[in-house]
Formats: sequence, C-alpha cells, structure tokens
Amino acid sequence: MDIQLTPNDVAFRDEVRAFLKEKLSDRFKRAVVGGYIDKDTIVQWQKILYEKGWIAPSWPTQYGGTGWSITQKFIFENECAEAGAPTLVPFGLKMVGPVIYTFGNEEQKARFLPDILQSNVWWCQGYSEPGAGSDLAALQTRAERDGDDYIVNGQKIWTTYAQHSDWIFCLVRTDGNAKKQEGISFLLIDMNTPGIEVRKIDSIDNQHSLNEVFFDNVKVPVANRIGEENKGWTYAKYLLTHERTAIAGVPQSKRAIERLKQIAAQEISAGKPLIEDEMFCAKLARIEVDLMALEYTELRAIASVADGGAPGPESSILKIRGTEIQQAVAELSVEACGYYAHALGQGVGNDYAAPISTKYLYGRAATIYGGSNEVQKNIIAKMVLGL
Amino acid sequence: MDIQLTPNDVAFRDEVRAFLKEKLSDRFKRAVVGGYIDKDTIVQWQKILYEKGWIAPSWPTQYGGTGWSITQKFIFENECAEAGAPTLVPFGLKMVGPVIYTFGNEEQKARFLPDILQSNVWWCQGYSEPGAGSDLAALQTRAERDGDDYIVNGQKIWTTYAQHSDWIFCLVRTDGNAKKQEGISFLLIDMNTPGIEVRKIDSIDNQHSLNEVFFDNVKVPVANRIGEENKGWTYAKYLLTHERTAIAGVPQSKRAIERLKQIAAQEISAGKPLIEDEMFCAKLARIEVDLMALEYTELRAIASVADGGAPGPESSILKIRGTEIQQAVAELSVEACGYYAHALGQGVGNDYAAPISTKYLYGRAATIYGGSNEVQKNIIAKMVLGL
Amino acid sequence: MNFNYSEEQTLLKDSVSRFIQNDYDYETRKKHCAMDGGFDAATWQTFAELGWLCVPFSEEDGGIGGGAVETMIMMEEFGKGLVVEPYVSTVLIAGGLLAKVGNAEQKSEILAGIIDGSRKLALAAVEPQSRFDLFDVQTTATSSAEGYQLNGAKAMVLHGGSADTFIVSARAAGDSRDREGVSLFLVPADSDGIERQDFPTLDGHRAAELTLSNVKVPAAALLGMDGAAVPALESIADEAAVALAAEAVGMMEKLYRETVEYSQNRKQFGVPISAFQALQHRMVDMFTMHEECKSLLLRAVMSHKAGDADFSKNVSALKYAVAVKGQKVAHEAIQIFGGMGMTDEMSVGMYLKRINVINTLFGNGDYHLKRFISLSV
Amino acid sequence: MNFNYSEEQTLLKDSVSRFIQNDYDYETRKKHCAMDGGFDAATWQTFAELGWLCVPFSEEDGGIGGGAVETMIMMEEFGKGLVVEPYVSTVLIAGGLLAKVGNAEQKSEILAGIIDGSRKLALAAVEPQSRFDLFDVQTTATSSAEGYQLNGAKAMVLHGGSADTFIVSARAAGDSRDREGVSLFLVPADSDGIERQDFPTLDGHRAAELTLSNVKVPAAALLGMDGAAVPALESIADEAAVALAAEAVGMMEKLYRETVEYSQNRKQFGVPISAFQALQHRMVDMFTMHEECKSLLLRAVMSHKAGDADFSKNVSALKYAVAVKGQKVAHEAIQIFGGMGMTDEMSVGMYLKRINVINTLFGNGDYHLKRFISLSV
Repeated sequence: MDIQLTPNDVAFRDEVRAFLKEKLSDRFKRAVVGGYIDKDTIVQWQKILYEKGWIAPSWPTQYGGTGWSITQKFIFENECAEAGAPTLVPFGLKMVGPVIYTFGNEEQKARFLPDILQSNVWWCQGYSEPGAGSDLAALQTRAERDGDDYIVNGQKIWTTYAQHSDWIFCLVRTDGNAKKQEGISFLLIDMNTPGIEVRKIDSIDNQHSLNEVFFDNVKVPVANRIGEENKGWTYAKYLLTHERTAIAGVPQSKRAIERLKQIAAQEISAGKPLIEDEMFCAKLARIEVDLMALEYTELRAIASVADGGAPGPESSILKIRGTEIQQAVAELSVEACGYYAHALGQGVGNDYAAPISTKYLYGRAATIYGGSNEVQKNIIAKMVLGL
Repeated sequence: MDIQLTPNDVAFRDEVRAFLKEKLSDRFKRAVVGGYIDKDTIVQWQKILYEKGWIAPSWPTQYGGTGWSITQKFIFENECAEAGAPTLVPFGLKMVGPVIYTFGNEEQKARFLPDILQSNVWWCQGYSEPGAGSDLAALQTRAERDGDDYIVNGQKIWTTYAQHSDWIFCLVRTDGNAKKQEGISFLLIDMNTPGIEVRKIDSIDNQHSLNEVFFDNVKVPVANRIGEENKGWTYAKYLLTHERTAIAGVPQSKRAIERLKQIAAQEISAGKPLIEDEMFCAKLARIEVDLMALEYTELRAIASVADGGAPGPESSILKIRGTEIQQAVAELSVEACGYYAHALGQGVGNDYAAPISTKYLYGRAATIYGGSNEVQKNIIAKMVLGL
Repeated sequence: MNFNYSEEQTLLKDSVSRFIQNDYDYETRKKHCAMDGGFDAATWQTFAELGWLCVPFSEEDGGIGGGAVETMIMMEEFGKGLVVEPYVSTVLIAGGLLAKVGNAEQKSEILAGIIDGSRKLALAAVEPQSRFDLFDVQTTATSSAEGYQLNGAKAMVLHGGSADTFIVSARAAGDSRDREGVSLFLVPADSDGIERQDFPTLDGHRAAELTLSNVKVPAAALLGMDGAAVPALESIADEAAVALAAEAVGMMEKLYRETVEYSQNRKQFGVPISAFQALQHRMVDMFTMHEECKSLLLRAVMSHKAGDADFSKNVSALKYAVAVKGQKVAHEAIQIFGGMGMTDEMSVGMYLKRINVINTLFGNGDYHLKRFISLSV
Repeated sequence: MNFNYSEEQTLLKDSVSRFIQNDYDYETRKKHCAMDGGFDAATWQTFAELGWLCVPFSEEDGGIGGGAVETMIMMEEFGKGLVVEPYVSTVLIAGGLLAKVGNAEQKSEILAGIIDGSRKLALAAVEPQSRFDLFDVQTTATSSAEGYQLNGAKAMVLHGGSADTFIVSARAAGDSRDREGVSLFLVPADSDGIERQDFPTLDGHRAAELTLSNVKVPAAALLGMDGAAVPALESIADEAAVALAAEAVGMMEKLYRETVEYSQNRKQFGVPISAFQALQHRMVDMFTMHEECKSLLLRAVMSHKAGDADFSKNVSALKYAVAVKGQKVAHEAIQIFGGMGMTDEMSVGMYLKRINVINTLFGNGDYHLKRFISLSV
C-alpha cells in the first residue's frame, strides 16, 4: 500500500506544472472562472496542447497519443483542472476520435483524426432523441440507402454546441424491422449538408449550449459510415464504456469549493463574514468530507487499473457521487451569494455571482445526462450487487 | 377557516384536564417516562378511564362509547398524551372490540365487549406470520373444520404482549384453494387452549414485548368465528382502515422533544450545556419544524372528517412522517445522552439515559409495523397520486 | 375547527384561479416579462378592476379588510401562474407598511392610488451589506430645516424600476447595526440625487439598485415614528415572508402534480416512467413535502389571524421549510422531467428559479432556522 | 500508487478473517459476552498465540512493527465478527499509550504482558463532565513525598472491569479545562481507594465507572511527562478513532452484503423483495456509503503512515462520515430486514448498537464535524 508517486511520476507532474505555468495564461483562467467559454478561447487552448503533443493522452501513440500510463494521464488531468485550465470539448477528442481509430477504415482515420487533434473541426454528438433519452436504443432517426448515399430523416435533441459544429456523429436506424439495439448504424455527417437545421433550445441557465438538430432528407455518403451497417450500437456502447478517468470531477469540485470559500469570506451575514458562520461551515464541511471520500474512491479505481486490473466496484459510484457533489457545491455557492445570485444586471452586485448561478442551473443536467443517476443506480444494483 | 375551539369544546377540554389532574397520579407519569410499563399499571389506568366512562371514545354509545365528536375525541387523546398518561393497549379497545361490535353476533358482543371495556381480559393480535409481513394476505396458518370446532395449526409472529394475553384474534386460512385474500377467516382464540405455545422473541431493545405464537392442533369452537367463514379479510381490512386519529403520535413526539430539551440542558458538551450548542439546536429545530407541520396536517385531517367529509389526501402522510419524526427525536435523544445512552448498568450515569435507548431501539419497528412505510408509499403513489 | 374557505374566500380563489387558467399561461407570462417594467400594465389594471389590489386594506382605507387567509389564497394561485406583476412589492409590502404606520394624510394620498392601480411603490430597505437584517442600515438621514437629506445605497429594491415612489429606510441615529434610530421616508422616484439601475432577476421579475446622493425630502415625508422603523419593517417582512411562502407552496403543488402527469406520459424502456417504483416513492416524497409546507403555511396564517405571540416563530418554521423542501421539490421535478426540465419551454425550471429567489427574500433557510432557535428559548 | 496489501498484510487479513469465519459466529460471540469480564479468556490467549496482540508494537518493544494499515486490516475483520475481546482498550489504546510515552522500565514491565496476553490495561481518561474533551480533567493528582495521591471519578473505562492496571489521567495543575497540567499514572486496579462498577454496554462490550479516593501511587507510576499528557492522549485518541472507524467500516460492509442477500431470499407479494426498485436504489446507497467510508478510512490510514500534518483532519472526516453513514446503513438494514431486523437472532441489530457505541467513543459526529471545521481554517 503506497500512495506516494514514484520519482518518475513526480518528475512528470513537475513537467506538467511547468508547462501549465508557462502556457496557461490568466486569460484562460479568467474565462474558466467566468462561466461559459467562447469557442475561440477553447480552440486556442486546445491548439497549445496540440503543439505540445498533449492533446489526446488516451489515444494510441500511432494516432497521436502520448503513451502515458494511467497514473500519468490522471496526474495530467488533475493538474490541468487544478490549475484552472479550460475543459477540453469531448465530442471530437474523447468520443468520435476513439470510435474512428478503433472502428473506422484507413481513409476515415486519415481524413478525420488530424483535424480533431488540431481542433480544426468541431464535432457534436447526435445520440439523444425526444423519445430516446435514458432509453437510448429507442431512437427513431432513420437512414435509408439510396445508391452510395443514405437519406437521413429525423431529429436529435440536447445537442451541445451544435451551433458551433462542423460535423456530427449520429446513431441512425438503418433497419426498422430489427430488434431495438440491432439495426442501428453510426454515421458521420457534415453539418453543412442541405436539409440539416439547428434550432437553439432555450435552457434554464439562459445560455446557449443545447440544440435540436433536424434532418430532412439529408444525403450522407455511405463512405461516412463507421464500420458495418446495423452494428452502430456496438460502437456506441464501446464509447460509453471507454475509459473515463475524469468522470468524478474531483479537481473541478475542489476548485469550486475554494471559490466558494473566497466568496464566503467576502459575503457579510449577520454583520460578519459568512465563512465565520458555523451553520454555513457545517454545510460546507459535509460536502468537503464527501469530496475527500470521492477523491480516494477515484484513486482506488485508478490504482486498480494501473495495477493491470479492471476498475473495482467502487468506481461505479464515481459518476453518481461526483455529480451530486458538484450540485451540492453549486447550491451552497448560490446560497452564499445571497440576493445577487439571482440578479441578471451588468455590474449589479459582485461580479462572481452571475457565473455561480449559471453553473448551478446548467449543473442540474449533470445528474441527467451521460446515463441519468437513476440508470446508474440500476446498473450498480444489477452489475455490482447482483440484484 | 377557524381553528379556535368552540366554547363547548373548550369546556370539554377543561373537563378532561381537570380529570387528568385529579386521576393521573405521578406514579403513572413516572412509569411512562421510565419506558416500558408493567401490565398492572396499565390496567389500573384503564380501569380509571372505564369508571369515568371514557375508556372507549370511538365505540358506539350502545356498546359503551362516549358519543363524542371527532374533535372531542381528538382533544381527549391529545390531552391524555400531553399530560403523560399511559397509552392504552390497543388490541382489545381499538382492534378486536370494533370488529366484534361491527361484525360479531349478539352472543359474542355480550361475551367479549364488557371484559374489554373493563380491562379484565387482555387481547393480542395474530396477523403476521414469518412469510406474511407486508404481504399479510400470504398467511399460512390453517383452520380445518371438525364438527363444531376448527383445528388450528400454524404460527404467528411479532405478537406483542402475547405473554400477557388471555385471548388472541387471528386471521387463519379456512380455504386453501381460494385466492389469497379469499379463504381467510377471523377467529377468537382462548390463549389457554391446549396446543398453544408462546415463545419470547429476543429483540434488540433487550425488552420482552414480541413473541411467536405456535398453534399445534388447537381446537377453537366455530362459535368463536367472527362473521362468515372465508370473509375474514374483509373484517381485517375494516380494522386497518378504521378511523385512527392518533396515528401521527404528535403529542407523544412533543413530549419526547420536551424531554430531550431537559436532557440537553443537563448534558455538558465542550464545557457548556448541550442546549447552547448551535449545531445541536439546528438538528432539534429541524425536527420541531417537521413536527409543527405534522401537527397541522393532522388537524387538517381531523377537521375534514369533523366536517362530515373523508380525510383528505394529506392524511395519508401521517403514519410515514409521524414514525420518521419519532425516530428522529429518538436518535437525537440518544446522541444527547452521550456515552450513557449505551450503558446497561444500574445507577450508571444519569437515570434518563436507559429508557431513551430502549425507546430508540424499539422505535426502529415503527416504520416497519402497521404497514411498513414502503407499503404506505406504494399506497399513496397508487391511491393519492394515481400512479 | 375547520379549514374551509368562506363563501367570499371561495369566490376570490375561483376568480384568481380562473384568471390564471384562462389568461396567464406560461407563454403570456414570458411576454409580460419582456414588457417595459417587466410586467403588463393592462393586466395590472385588470387586477385593479377585479378588486384584487384592495384586498388587504381595511374598509376605512378603501379596501375590503382581507387578512392573511385572503393573501394566502391569492398568492398560492399567483404562484401556480408564476405571476410577475408587482403585487407583493406594491400592494403587500409598500401598501402594507403605509397602512401600518402611515398617517391619515399619507394613507389617503397614496393608498387610493395603489388600489386603483395608478401608483406603484417599492420598499428600499435592503443594503449591500445588510443581507437579511433590516435593522442593518447605513443610509443616513440628516434632518435640516426643510426636512431630511438622504445619502446611501439600497439594494434589491423589488420592482424598483417601475415604482413612482420609494419607501426608504435610513438611519437618523446610532451605529449601522443598532435596532434603534432607523426611520422610513416616502421618496418620489424622480427626486434629484436618486440614481436607479433596473435589472431583471433570474425568475423573470425585476429589481433595482438605488444610490441616494443628497436626496432632499420634506419633513412630511417621514413615515411612522422617527427612529423607530425596525419593528414595523420586521413586522411587514414577516407578512411578506408568509405571502411569498404561499406563492412557493402554490408552485410546489404545481410541481408535484406536473411531475406526476409528465411521468405518466413519458415512456422509456417501453413503459411510462411512472411505473418505476423508485420514481414513485420520490414523487410521494414531493407530495409529502408540499403537504408539510401547506400545513406550515396554514399554521402561520392562522396564528397571524389569531394575533398569536408565536407568529414570528411560525413564520420562521414556514420559511425554513419552504427553503429546503421547496428547492428539493423543484430539483426533483427537473430530475424526473429529465432533459425537458432543463428547457425554458417547460415552466418547471422557472418554478425552481422563482423558489430560489423567494428563498433569499426576507431571510433564507439558515436565517430562519437560527431565528426559530432563538425564538424557541 | 497502489492500495494492495503486502504479502504479510494479506496473511494477516486471511488469518483474522478465517478465524472469524470458523470460530467466531454470532452465537459464539453471545457466549463470550456472557462470560466473566465479558469476553473469552481462551480466545484472548489464541489471539496472543496467533501473534495478533503484538502487531502494533515495535520490534524493540517485542512486536512486529505493524502500523495503521495492519490495525485497519485487523479491525475491519473484528468488526465483521463483532469481536468483544478487549483488543482496542488493552492493545491499541493502553499499549499504544505506553509505547508512546512510557519509559524503558514501564515498557519492559508491561508490554510483554500485554503481548503474551497475561495483562490487561484500561485507559481511564473520560470523566462524567468531559464528554469528548480529554483535556477536561477534574480528577486531581497531589504530589507528596512518597509519590502521588489521586482523587476523582472516571467514566466509561472500556473493559475496566477486567483490567489489572489503569492508566489514569489526573490534573496536577490548572483549571479543569486547561490543556496543560494533566498527567498520566499507572494505577494497579486493586489499589486501596479504587471503587469500580463494571457494567455491560448495549453492544455486548463492557465498561466501568471508577471512583478514586486518596489512591496512593509511587512517583514511578507517572507515565510520560508531568502535566503534559494531553497531546499524547489526543494522539492516541486519533489512532483509536481510526481503529474503531475501521471496525465500523467492516460492519458496514457486512450490513450491506447481508441486506442484499436477505432481500434476495425474502419473498413478499410473490417476488423476492430485491425485485423492488425502490429497495434496490436504497441498497445501492448503502453500498455507496460503505465505499465512501472505506475511502476515508484508507485516506486516514495513508496520512498516518506518511506522517501528514492533516492526519487529524482526515480522522475527523472519517469519524464524522462513519457516525452519519454508519448509522444510516444500519438503520436501512433493519428496515429492509423488517421484523427480523428487530430480533436478537439476527446480528443486524447488534451491528447498529456497536456502531452507535463507536459513534460516541473519542468524539461523535458533531464533535468531529466541528473539529474538521476548526482544522480547515
């Protein structure tokens, strides 16, 4: 039993820290603290990582990966998050990229992977549909073969960043007679194809991140299909079970707690700083204790993978507790900001309140997406507890 | 809208108070505070109420009831509990009594009701079986007809006070081929009949209240059957849905909170009385707020019945929240007592700690019996929310 | 003992309820939010015509002498409809304060205008540092031969942007957290030296920040006794807290009912999600939390009606419970609605935002839990 | 970075685990509770023979130099078996304290006896008024020509009834809540002037109340530095808290596993109750709470091993979490077991009682939450 880093890992961590110190300028950090980050800023940060060769640590080295151990990948993600670096947009780098290099043909790899690594092309994810949320396989968007093309009709929903995206990867039904999970194919679709319409979804945080995407007789070359026809569910499942180390969001929650403490030191309640109020501190401490537990639960999962094993049963709780803790921090942060958490005026109250509120509201989705926490509990009940 | 008592009700309340002041001696109050009360003490108190004519307020006047309005019954129960009177043993007075006067024949009424009113005969309840808990209708104890008798074989469990009881009322299966709820009959059985064995259940509170009751070829006259053969489920259901005003236990919880406050004023924590500790007070206050809500929820239910209606949907939460609050008070009381809550020695620590612990441990059953809280939620989901 | 509404109360409830049902759907509400001042002036006139603006005032003051029950009835319905018109700020708070401490002249001048819908007032009592302590006043009132001169900053003045007159709390004497020495003044919104910044809040309502620089008002602008405003402010705050809690209780009812209905229609894995027992039990919990808050609301209202000494304690119990359980019910609703709960197309997210705003007005959960503890000793 | 046990640690775990499995079922445990002193002397000798009593002591002191990891391993298994033998009180607390502050003579005299099972010691540090503050000492130590004279009362001396020697904290100087001025003394249990009342606790363990009236001990009985015992006491309290938390974590594991198993066998309404989704989700919560406490346990153990400055903070996080989540898991287990959970036939209720006792030893949840807050500043 040993949680000390090896000298090699310490050296690696120091290298990451030095890199972040040099390249992660205040502009990036301010953007992260401020809430939503504009596309340009994210792209600039991603390009800095690309130039360093660190944009895709999990990819195999032949496609541009780093060849790091899982511990190194963990250190890297942790250091980036703790330093306050922008979160990478996952759709290209963590989702469709791995599917392409795992199941795509050589032509597809050559065509798509470099642009993903260089952040030249933005991707979005076309999975969910109005009738297919937690029950993803119930999707209805259909693709009918027409020579060398598919004609795609249907609708996707909750499509984050569709308004910024050049391409979308979609699950579509290519065989309406097969059983639910069968008859689904995995298509890459150019967002500029005629017949695609993106409609903004007004969301409760008053920001624009979610969209609906409509397909009206959209022509997609068969060459843009990944792998075999009707085998799309397999590729999608691969993605869902693909190694996801940062799922618990521990460093992000740590930073959010630090931010909350700063705010609570500034806010005055009953004539003294809120941070001196025991009732407030007790709520904060309860969350901190949960986060300390989560941090070690994640370390246990990482260690067991690093050790060559599979993640243990403890890893199954990372998503549930991670998102619950994120929400708890956000709720308490809103409470700490008092009245101004709810003010939308420019320059009204303290400038930290508005991003806190946005984060809180958008954060309600964390327990819904990526497999709702209810679905996660069903999975644990079945797979871990054997119920 | 008016929650003021009418002058008549005020006069009634004062009459009850005067009665309690005169008759509820310290001996009774001390016994209540001390935890379990011996049979003699309860019987003595019940006989005092009998002599006053107040032993069975809910019974029809021709059988010995008081003819009070629901508001008066509520006032009476409330005043008794607030004054710290012993809780009546429900098995005769609130359970089998109403079944007998509603469904029994004249001979049964004449034979059993007077002894119940006078507390001459103690009853216990033979419903639950090892395989039939929340799913009561799954019971297996069978009664086979043999001339003018039934021969009863089987086992009952969780039989409170069986060790003190002269009679037991039982649900037994008289038709093994019928559907679950059909084929059940309601029998009154003399506990002195040969073939009955009572075995103590060692329970977690180290007290003796629970028992198993075994029936080995026990001969029960058919004359002791209530109503028709195979209709027992109807009578049992009547009992379960029979007006139960005191189900929320509000005055009992109020008294428990008062007791807890006294204890917290005596206990020293961090060099000062525990009652001056904000973290402790916050926990206590949260429970008090819940109890204040429950108290009004009960008033709303009473008022709607008093008004000639049925209890509204709000009444469905009385059992769930009532028992949860009882448990919360008990948990906090144990916490307040510190180390001595867990000491079993005579004269060790403060004398208030031992009954607090017993109550806490036995109180874990409150959310299990009388239809577990899970079953209550199922019922609310179905009957109130229409799910 | 009964919780039945009188005939008049039933008529009032039906009238508000029908209006919300027929004329105030969520799309209409959105339009009102986007209008000048953040509400619909025509709707406000309708409120006046329907007699709603006079409800809480005594007959002497031109009202119908409605009490806490009538206010509760209206606010629950307003809550269900997410009404943005400035009923709480103008009628209940400013009007209530005037009725409580105003002299005959002040009342006759202003209350009629509130009742006929022509005037809007807003209370400017909160300051950036005061949080929930209304006695924490740093704005100063210096008396002079002509009257008073006011200097300071006021925060979160509800519907301050559309008010023609402010009721401003200012300190005539004492230190910034003394309970004595605070006075109230009627200040025309267009007075020289007032700057106001009007802004929307997340719940679609409006508020304003004020700065007062050498604002001059005549001696007759003093509202109530000089230096003795805190009890009146705290008393109106308790009444406003009950009204806002009633609004929240109306929303909680709507939230649990709409969640139940949505769950019965939303299918996943081939069945309505209402078939999942884990969700059923959580919806039962939502129902339970609504019933509990409703009970505490009735308790506070009844104790106000009876003039009980424990009114403030009942208010704190209610406001604390609404803070915790109201937010919890709204969070659960969004979770069960899933992605749809995250959209502005559904009103469920707006209920959450309004409940959160209510939770900060006149004391959040912790504030009221502490006050409950101090009132319990 | 790894959480794997070394070969020796695995052997230790297997050895304890096998013993519990084969020789320490719940019926056996009940018999031990009923024996003289509340445990089985023969089993204690077995512990000695298996080498378990020497684990935490340095090789110099006759042990094997085990650390927090070894203690955790043993305590988790002891927890699963609900072991009543006085391992914590004699070996970890009294032995640990001796090893920490005893001089060579004291160690050589006593540690060998602890290790071979012939001696039992108990720490008498708690007093009726002290609750969780070990510096709150009213028992007095008056020095004289021959040594010291002790007067006072000690409470909840774990396994005090079977101890041959007490380590008594007594005040040589200062006021009752001063951190300075407290000393420790080795006091033979049969000293003149000691009265002890031995009693069982609800969890089947034993404790004793002591009164000391003019108890005379020689100067050599002083353990550690005169007047400077508090840091050592608090240090041993932290270590004991981790050991007891490990015991609780072992019980939590057992509780969630046994509940899962019971739910799969218990049928109601024609199906195993494990089929009900509401119960499934609650069992997932039980599992989750165990994993969280296990993580905090590892965290505390690792920080002890590394000698981190934040060890005490990690202890408080752990002890707080175990207090809340341990009790919650046990409550849920009883609820899902239903009536069977209320019986002494099943061990589930005993786990609850033991967890509750652990929650009061060396600080309950609130105590540690407060300490966590003060250590976070």
